[in-house]
Parts: sequence; C-alpha cells; structure tokens
Amino acid sequence: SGGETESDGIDKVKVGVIPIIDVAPIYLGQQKGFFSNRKIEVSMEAGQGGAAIVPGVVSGQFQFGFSNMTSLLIAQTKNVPIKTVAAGVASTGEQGKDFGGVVVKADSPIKTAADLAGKKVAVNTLKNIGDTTVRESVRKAGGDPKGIQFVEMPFPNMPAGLQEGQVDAAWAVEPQLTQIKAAGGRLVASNFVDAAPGLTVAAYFTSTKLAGENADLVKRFTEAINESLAYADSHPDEVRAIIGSYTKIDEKTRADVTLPKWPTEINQASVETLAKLGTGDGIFDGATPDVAKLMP
Amino acid sequence: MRGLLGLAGLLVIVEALPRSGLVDDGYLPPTSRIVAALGDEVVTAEFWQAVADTLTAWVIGLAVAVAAGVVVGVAIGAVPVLRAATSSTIEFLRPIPSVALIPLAVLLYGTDLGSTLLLVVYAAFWQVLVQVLYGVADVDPIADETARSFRFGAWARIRHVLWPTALPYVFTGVRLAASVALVLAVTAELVIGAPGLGKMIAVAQTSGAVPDMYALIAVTGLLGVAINLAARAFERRTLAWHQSVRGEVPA
Amino acid sequence: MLSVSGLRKVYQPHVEALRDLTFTVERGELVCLVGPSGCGKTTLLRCIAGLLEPTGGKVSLDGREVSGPPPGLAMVFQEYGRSLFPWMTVRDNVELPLKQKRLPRTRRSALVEESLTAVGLAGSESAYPWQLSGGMQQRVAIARAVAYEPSTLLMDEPFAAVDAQTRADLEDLVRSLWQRLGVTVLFITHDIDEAVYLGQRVLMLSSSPTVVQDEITVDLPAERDQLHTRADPRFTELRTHVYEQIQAAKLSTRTG
Amino acid sequence: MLSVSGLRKVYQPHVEALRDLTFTVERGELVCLVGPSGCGKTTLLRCIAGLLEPTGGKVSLDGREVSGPPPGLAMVFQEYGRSLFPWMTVRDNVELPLKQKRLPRTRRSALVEESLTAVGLAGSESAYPWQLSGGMQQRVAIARAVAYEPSTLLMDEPFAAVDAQTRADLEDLVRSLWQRLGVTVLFITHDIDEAVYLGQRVLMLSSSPTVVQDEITVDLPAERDQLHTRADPRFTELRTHVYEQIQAAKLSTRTG
Amino acid sequence: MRKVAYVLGLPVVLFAAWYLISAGSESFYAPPLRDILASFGRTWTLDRLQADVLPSLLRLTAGFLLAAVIGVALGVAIGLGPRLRATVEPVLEFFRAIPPPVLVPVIMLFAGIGNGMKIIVIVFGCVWPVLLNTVEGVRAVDSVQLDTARAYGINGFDRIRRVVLPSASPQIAAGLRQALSIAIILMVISEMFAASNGLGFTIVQFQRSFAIPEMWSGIILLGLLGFGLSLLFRLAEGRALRWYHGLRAASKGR
Ligand SMILES: Nc1ncnc2c1ncn2[C@@H]1O[C@H](COP(=O)(O)OP(=O)(O)OP(=O)(O)O)[C@@H](O)[C@H]1O
Ligand SMILES: Nc1ncnc2c1ncn2[C@@H]1O[C@H](COP(=O)(O)OP(=O)(O)OP(=O)(O)O)[C@@H](O)[C@H]1O
Ligand SMILES: [Mg+2]
Ligand SMILES: [Mg+2]
Repeated sequence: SGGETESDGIDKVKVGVIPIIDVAPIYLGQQKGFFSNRKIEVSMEAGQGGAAIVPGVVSGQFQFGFSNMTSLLIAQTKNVPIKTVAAGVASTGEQGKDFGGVVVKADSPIKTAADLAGKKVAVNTLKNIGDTTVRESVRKAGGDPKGIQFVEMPFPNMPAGLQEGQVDAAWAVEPQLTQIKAAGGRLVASNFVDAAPGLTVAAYFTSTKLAGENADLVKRFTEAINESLAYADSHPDEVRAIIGSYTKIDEKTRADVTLPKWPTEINQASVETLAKLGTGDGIFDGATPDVAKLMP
Repeated sequence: MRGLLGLAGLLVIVEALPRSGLVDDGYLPPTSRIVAALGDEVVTAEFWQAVADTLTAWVIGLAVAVAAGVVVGVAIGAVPVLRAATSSTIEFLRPIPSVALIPLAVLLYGTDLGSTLLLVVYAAFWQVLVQVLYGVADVDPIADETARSFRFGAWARIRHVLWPTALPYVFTGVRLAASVALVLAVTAELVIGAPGLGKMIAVAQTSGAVPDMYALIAVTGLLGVAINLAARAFERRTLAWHQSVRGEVPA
Repeated sequence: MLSVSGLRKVYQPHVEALRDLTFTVERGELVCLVGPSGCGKTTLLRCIAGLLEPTGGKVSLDGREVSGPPPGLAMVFQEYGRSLFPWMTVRDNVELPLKQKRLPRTRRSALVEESLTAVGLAGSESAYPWQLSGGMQQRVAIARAVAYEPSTLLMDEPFAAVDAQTRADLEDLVRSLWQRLGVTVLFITHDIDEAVYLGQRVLMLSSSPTVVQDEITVDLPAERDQLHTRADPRFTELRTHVYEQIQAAKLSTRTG
Repeated sequence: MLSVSGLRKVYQPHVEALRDLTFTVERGELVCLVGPSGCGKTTLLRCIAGLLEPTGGKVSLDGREVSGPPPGLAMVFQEYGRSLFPWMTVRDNVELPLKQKRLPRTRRSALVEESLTAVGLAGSESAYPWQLSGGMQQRVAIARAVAYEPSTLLMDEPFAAVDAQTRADLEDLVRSLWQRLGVTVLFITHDIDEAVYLGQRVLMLSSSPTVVQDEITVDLPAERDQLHTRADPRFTELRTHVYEQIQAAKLSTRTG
Repeated sequence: MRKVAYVLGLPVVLFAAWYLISAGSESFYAPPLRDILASFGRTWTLDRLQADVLPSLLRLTAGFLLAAVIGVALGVAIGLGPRLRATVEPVLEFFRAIPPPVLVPVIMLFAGIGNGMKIIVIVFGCVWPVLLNTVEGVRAVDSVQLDTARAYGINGFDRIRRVVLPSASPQIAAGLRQALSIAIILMVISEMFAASNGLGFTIVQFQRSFAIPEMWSGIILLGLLGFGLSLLFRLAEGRALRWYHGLRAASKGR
C-alpha cells in the first residue's frame, strides 16, 4: 500500500531522513507545496541512519527513505527489496570546495592525501562510503591506502577528536567541516571529488513492493522530489534558511557551510565507480552489486 | 535540602572546568551557557511537547514493565517448578540489548510510540523481575511457617508475607526500571527518531549545537532526579515498618 | 486425638534430632513437654504442625495423617520475634488469621480486643512489633493464637520472655482457655513447676537421640490456682520427680 | 564503677520508656535487675552499653561518660537469635570479638573451646546458628560474651530459652566467671529465684514510667550452690520480698 | 537429569516454536530460524571469536569488576551515612537518568575512543544496580546484629567487612546479577560507536550491511553469552551465599 489515502485522494507519505543539510530540498519542497500539488502530504521521520530507516521502508512503516549510495549498494548485494526513486545529494565536484572532505589539525605533518598512509583516520561508519572514497583520494595522490587505520567516530565528535589528537585526520561533512576549518583545521582531500566526477552521494529509495503496487504514487513523489532538488539547487539562500527549521545549526555556520549539489538525476557512472571501489575494498563480502537493479 | 547542595556542587564544577581551560569550552560549555541554552528551549512549545512525548512513553512503558515484572516475578518466585523451568530462558533473554531490537521495533511499529514502548518495556521488565525474584527468596522462614501454620492459602501468603518482604526489593527494582525506562525512551527517540527529547538531542548533536545538547541532557537528568524523589517519598510512606526506614541508628 | 508414632527426624546432612517418639494426646487434653535444650522439642512441634516432613514414623490428628498444617491449629513459635510480621501493627498481626478464617468484622475486633486485653496489651494495638519489648512481642504471639480459638494449640516456650507475675497470669489464661474451649494443648516449657502446674500430663524427653524418657500424670485437682496448687505437697512431689528424671536424662548423655 | 543518674529515655514519638533512673554498680559487683515486662530493662541496658542515646540524664563507666560502647564490654542480647551472625559458624561467631581484640590465634582457639565447653556446646563448633535449637543459640551468645573476658558484662535474660538443669549450670558459670575475673555484671532476669541466687544486690524497676522501685542487698554467703543456697531460709525470705515488690509495682500501674 | 530437563526444556520449546513459525517467513528482517542457524556456524568461526568476542569479553570483565568494586564501596559509604546519602543521591540520580548512547560521545571527549572509553561506558551503566542494591542492603542490616558488633567493639572497616557486607550480600548479589546483564548490553552499545572490533561492533556491522541472518545469529550469541556468564555467576553466588541458601532451605523441611 502507499500510506493512507484520504477520501479526497491525498496520499499521506512518511519519509525516513537523517536531519542533516543533505535533505534540505525535501523540507523546502514541502514548504513550497511541491508535494501537496501532487496530492502528497509528506512528513519527515528523522532517524539516525540506515539502521532505522531501511527496515522502516522495507516494512512499509515509511514509504520512502534517504540513504547514502554505498549503503544502498550493500543492500542490493543482500537482495534487500528496495529501489532508488530519485537522486538525493551529490558532490559539488570542486576540489577543496565540497561539502565533505578529509581534514587535519593546522600543525599536522600531513600535507596531502598521500601522507594519510599509515595514519589514524576517523570516519562515521566503517566499511562505507567514507573509507572507500578516502582510499581513492590516497590512491590518486600516489599513496598506499592499505596502511590507513580507519576508526569509527560520530561526525559531531570529530572536531574534538581531532583537537585532542585521538585521530590524525577525519573525514568530516558539513557542518562539522566548517567548524573544524574555523578552528584552524586544514583540508587535505576532497574525497567525493576524487572518487568520481559528479558523484551521487545519496538517493531517495522505496521498497520494491510499493514500487510495484503503487507506481503512480512513486511517480508523483519522484516528480515532487525532482522539482524540490532543482529548486534547492538554484535557491541556496532559501536552503540556508530552511536548514534552521529542522536542525540546530546556528545562523553563522549556516551562512558559511558549503552546500552540496542537488542534481535531479542519479549519476549512474559515478555509482558504478562507487560499486567498483567498494568491491575492491571488500565491503560487499565478495559480491558484486548490480547497479541497474537498484536504479529507478 | 542537602541534595540541592550536591547538585549545586555539580553545577559549580561544570562551570569551573571549561573556564579554567581544563577542557575546551567548545566541547563542554560552562553551566552558565548551558543554562542560557536551556532558557531558550523552555519557552518553546516544541520543547514541552518533546518532554510530554518522552514522559508518555516513559510512564506507559514503566507501568507495563512493572506490572508484568511483579506478576511474573511473584508467580515464578512462589512456584519452585516454574522458577527452575524458566531461569535458563530468562538468563538467555536478559542480556539481549534493547538497542539490538531496534530493527525489529521499527519493523513492527515504525517511529510510533509502539516502537519506543517495545524497547522500554523490554529493558525495564528484567530490572523488576530480577529484583522481585530475589525479594521473594528473602522471605523469613519463620514468618512463612507462621502463615502456613494458620493455614493461609497461597494467595494470602503472597499478599501478607511474600509481598511485604519483597517490597523493598521491588522498590529498588522500580527505581532501577524507572531510570532504565527513561534511558531507553530517550535512546529510542535518539536512534529511531520517534518524537521526544531524544530526537531533540540527536538534532542538536548532529548540528553541533553543543550547549543545547547539554541542556537537553540535563533535562533528562533532572527528570531522573524528580522521578527518584517521588519514588523515595512513596517508599518512606509504604515502608515505614522496614529496618531501613525505621529511623537511622541513634548515638 | 493426636497420635505420634515412631517419629524420627534427621536433619541434613546427619543430625538425628528425633530418634523414635511414640505418644498420644487425647482430644481436649493439656499435655506439657519438657526436655533438655536441643533435644528436639521444637522439631517435634513442627512435625506435628505439618511444617516439617518427618524422616520416619507418622503423626496423625483425629485419625487423619498430618501432611500439612491441619485446620484449626494454632502455634506459638519459640522465635516469637520473627514470627510476627514487622510490616503490620499489633492489631493487624492478631487479626490476620481471623480474616483468613473469614470471621465477620465485628467478631474479629471483639476477639482481637479480648485477647490483647487478656495478655495485658490493651493500648498497644497500633504499635508495630519492633516497637515492643521482647516480652510484649511474645505476648502478641500468644494473643494471636488465643484469638484464633483453635482446636489444637501448640506452644513452644511461650512464656520465656515475660516476667514472673505476667507468666503466672498467662498460665491461668491458658488453663481457663483450655477449660472453656476444650482445646487440645501441647505445651513446651523449661520451667518444671510450670509444666506440673499447667498440665494433666507431663512428657519428658531424653536428650538426643531423643525418645520419650518418662511420663507422669499430674493428679492434682482440676481447679488450680497459683497460691494453693503450688503449695500442695503433691505438687512438690511431682516436680521433684520430673526434676530428677530430667537430670537423669542429662547425666545419661554426659557420661554416655 | 558504673553510675546511672537521672536517666530518661523517650522513644519517638512519645513512649516514655524510662523516666528517671539513678543507681550505681561498684566495680566487680554482680547486680541483678528485675521488673515487669516492657518496663524498660532492655532500654536501660542499651543505654549503658552506649548503643542508645539517652533523652536525659547520663551514664558513666569508671568515671567516663558513656557515649559509645565502652571498651571491655560484653553484652548478651535478649534477641539472641538475631544477635548471632547467620553467615558464620558457631566458632567464628564466638571468635570474631576476640579477633577484634587482636588476641593471638592460639589464645583465641583456647578461649573459644573453653567457653563453648562451659556452655555445653563442645562439638557444635562448625554448625551455623540456624542449625541450632533456640537454647543452643542462646548459649552460643553466652559463650561469645564469656570468651571475650570482659570487664563489664551486661546480660539481658540470657537463660530464657534453656532448660532448668542447663540454667543452673550457667548460673554457676556466671558466678564463677565473676569471681575469677572480677568482672562487673549487670544481669536482667525474670526469674526472681535466679536474681536472688546470683546477685549481690537486686534492683527492682517499677513498670512504666519507670523508676527504681526498690533495691535489696542479698546477704547470702558468697559461696553459693544450687542445693544449699536455695534451701536457705534467708533465700526464701529475700525472694518473697522481691516477689511482693514486683507485684506491688504491677498493681500500682493496673489500678493507677 | 531432571536439572538438565529444566534448564533445556523451555528454551527447546521456544526455539522449536520459533523455528516452525518462522519457517516460511518472507520478511527480510525476520528470516527463518533455519537460515539464522545456518549462518551461525558460518559466522562465528574460531577466528571471529578470537578477533571480536575475546576483546569484548575482556572489556566486559574489566567494566563489570570495576563497577562491582565502585558500586559496593560507594554503596556501603552511602548506605551507612544518611547525610552523605542525602547529599549525593540527587547527583547520582541525575547521572543515572542520562542515556549511555547520549553519554558515549561526551565520554569520548574525555576518554578518547579506545578501550578506556568502552570500559567507562560499561562501568557507568552497570554500576547503578550494584550501588542501589548495596545501599538498600546496607540500610536493611538487622539492628540487633549491628548493635552486637558495636557492643563488641567491632568498628570501622571490620564492621563493614564482617557484618555489614555479609548481611547485605544477598541483596548485593541481586545487584551484581542485574549489573552483569546490563554490562553485556553496554558492551554492545559502547561498541556501536567508535569501535573497530567486538561483538557489538560486529552485530551493528551486520545490521548496517543488511546481513540479517548473521545479525540474528549475533543476538543469539549474546544470549548464549549472557546465559553462560549467569551460570558462572550463579556458581559463585552459590558458594559465597551458602549460609543464606542453607538458612532459607533449613526450615522448609528439606
Ligand atoms: N524502637 C522502639 N520504638 C518505640 N517504643 C519502643 C521501642 N523499643 C522499645 N519501646 C518501648 O519501650 C518500652 C520498654 O521496652 P524495653 O524493651 O526496654 O522493655 P523490657 O523491660 O526489656 O521488657 P521485656 O522484659 O519484655 O523485654 C516498651 O513499652 C516498648 O514498647
Ligand atoms: N535446620 C537445622 N539443620 C540442622 N540441624 C538442626 C536444624 N534445626 C535443628 N537442628 C538440630 O536438631 C536438634 C533439635 O533442635 P530443636 O530446635 O528441636 O531443639 P529444642 O528441643 O527445641 O531445643 P531448645 O529447648 O533449645 O529450643 C538440635 O541438635 C539442633 O542442632
Ligand atoms: Mg526449641
Ligand atoms: Mg527486654
């Protein structure tokens, strides 16, 4: 089924999201009426990551969810019955000006990504998009990624972790990236940019069941999201404003953060690249993801 | 009264630590800034809604866990065969963390209250159960023999002998369960995103709003203090006969 | 009729508390039981009350074998302190068994009041047991048994903690209760005078391994009072006899 | 010297257990204390032992005011069952205070063995208190106090649960201990004969509100034995006097 | 024989029921028990046990023992001193109500991300049942026993060691028992954040990588672990509290 359909034909839809900058378009779209135009009433359920969102979508508690691409690829290799429906967020593609990157302390001996070899690097989750793309950065800079010791650390802890020397470098995203840089941190790699041009970092997805049973709803949702993405991409000030409504990022930081790109198409080539990187790093347990099956 | 002294001490330490530069005030802001953030929070309706949501999950979850824990505990404790037959299962289930059940909860209830309740009840139930089991085992044999010699039925023995003996243990169990329930309510909100204080903490955390985060954590802690005060007051009234409440040993 | 035959009780792992006890108590009889400390009197009483499973032999009350506490039985425990419920007031302690008997409320309060007055505790109804002196606690336990109006009354050194005067009063209370209600009483005491003053018969137990060492019938008149009965030469004769028997029981173990 | 002056104790909220007690016990004296049940004897002993804070008046031992348990004091509690530690064997229970006194190991075991034999419990060393009969438990508590070789010994109805013969033996034990060690003994009992047989003096307390009602000096020869002393006409005279005083105490409250 | 039947009876029945009910399960997150059991053998190889379960167990042991010592020591102090209790209880209650997952990041600030942090998290979570039960157990020590100790000049540390602790030990045991299972839970939680090995980490990793049968097999392993530890605990308790169980059984005619 597709959420509750009211007598007047309006579909109530729950979307599982992580309350970060990346999902600003859907909040903006909701505000702008891009969803209600299409007889969809969206509500956002903020979870802390895939652990809560994917099962919610699979079981039909949420109709749609937001997840990073690598997680979706992993899910695909395990035949989790899900499918992407729209692009989520993409890298800006500009070296040094992306919404995620590897940072070190100001006085760190690490100058380039190649120096990361053999160092302790914080990522938010192991065996996921962070470590595979960082390895690629190291490779591209001519270093050997084998010796990197990745450790898990929640994004919000990274500024302190770096400061206290608990790790040598951290792969951070906004707003922590801005925060670290403001405290004197130095960017040594833009890993999303290094991984693939125009890398699609995350996507919206639904269960194959819903996609099969209520193709119309999925279509309308995709259209609404795409309109939201496009709008967000061209109205950065409104994005900065709406972020304040669902996060607690203060106004100054909101003005400073680097916003990601919100293209309306999933860059399939970049996803293939991600899949290859992941396979090389062994995060799919020996399987190879079938990217086509995941695509809308 | 003295308790206020203790809390005041904590406030002073938290104020002093970052001010003295021992810890970076970006990670542990001084009391004054936390209080200011709290001040900003308490005027919003959203905040009170979150407190209400958390407390609702807590109250319902705790009530269910305590009722089930007491009934099951007394039944198992009073019937040796039941106890022998269930103990291995109990020991098996107990250490399974509620958090590991999150996917299951989301699967069943999404981000509804049900999800939070499942986790809260699962975690708090064992606290009560184990205490009740130990309490039941603590019945004075002579008191029990007295009841038996007067031919008290099973129910009368439970009500008049077993229950009063187990009561202090039950209280400890309830106090443990009360905070575990609060902890799990907040955790569930934090991870699953069910509405409540936990969700607000999660948002503050991912946004790097450190004083807000501490303010909300403090609110959780204060809820705990309030709950304990209530429990103590109730205990003083119901356990007036008990050794521990009879009055502190003089001289 | 209470009959004990071949009763044997061995505590884990190998304390033989009772070896082989056989005796009967007629219905409505008042029998006193004396014996050296640790010889197994309490154990015997627990077996009769159906609280302890005998290792051998059997106990039957009115023809039915005792396997659990029989109806209409009241017991005053030697550990009086622990047998009162600390979470209940004196009144509630006495009243509780009556509630179990489903007596109507008014009858219950009458019985409670009457029995507490009889043991000299009128006025302490709303105290908790732990607010009372040892002797007062013991009297609460007695009041509880008395109020119950049992058909069989087992008392384990019930007057150990009360003063001489109160003790005399309580002795008379037990005798009058026994005469009024026709209750069967088995009464353990260390006080030989008390045993002779109270009982129709006195059973003497040997020290362990325990058997019935001797038994005497107290042929004093049924109407007894503290002054005259105790002054009776026959009383003195009987008590001397009991004393000698117990001493003999003690000596036999000391030497053997 | 033990001196009690103007002692008053009111339990929360308003039970006046002791009103105004004044008396002294000379060093090395053996004084018995009698009084009706619930009159405050245990309360008095607890105050002397420094376990209970008096509401008024004061207690001093050898010139120093008692504010906590004074050194060299041993006490036998009325609640003997609860005063033994159930997690320790009989031997450990008796030995524990000796360890506190830092006696050497051999001395300790000698004392433990000696005292347990004296109370007739040789052989039960490795039993737990709850494996013993009531009387045996009480004797363990006595053995513990005796082994301690105290300079002040407070005993609260220590023989309540033992049989007549054992009681006589224990009475003689206390007297010989007292004579041998010169210990100051304050002995509470309900048995008037016992009070007269044991004591150099007998203090009689009134029922509450409690004061010292009367006091007699027992002018019997220092060498006493169960047979001859109790047969002494002076003994009978004294015990009658005490009996009458107690009865008077009781009556005064009953009527007033 | 009978004992074994009691221990295994209900679990066998429950597992059989689970097996049957789940046999035809299509649900991605609730796979058939058959698959879970099949993955169990595959997953928990000797290497895995050594690489993940062993470090977890070491952290667990360290955390539990530390919590036991702190809980009992603090509990005795608080239980004996009504003033101290009144002063510190609110502060303790304050910390007790803070969820460990919230606290993990905060503790991480001070203790880093190594084993120290994980042990602190375990201690922080499982010290409470020990503390509370010790406080209550100490407060409930029989007054006559205490008076006896005082009268014989058994004071200070000796009184605590010889009277207060043994008397409170049944209740302390209840607290330790609770703490043990909470320690296991917190071991998992602490390994969910910032870990690179451990049982909790592995389970979370399975969950994140959608290896659901493996995840369930991990949960079963947790249960087994808890069961095994509690068996050990019961053995130890049976030894330490022999007097207590004897006392309870004594007058039941057994
Ligand atoms: N904890 C308490 N709280 C309130 N009242 C108490 C408490 N302990 C004792 N009392 C009261 O104080 C009075 C004296 O008690 P105490 O135990 O000293 O008597 P006693 O002379 O030892 O009696 P007995 O011979 O029966 O042991 C009694 O009336 C009793 O009810
Ligand atoms: N639970 C038990 N475990 C082992 N032995 C026990 C137990 N209870 C009693 N005994 C032993 O059984 C014997 C008889 O005990 P019992 O209590 O029946 O004696 P009693 O005649 O009542 O003595 P008293 O007059 O001192 O109360 C004693 O030797 C005692 O040590
Ligand atoms: Mg007995
Ligand atoms: Mg007394």
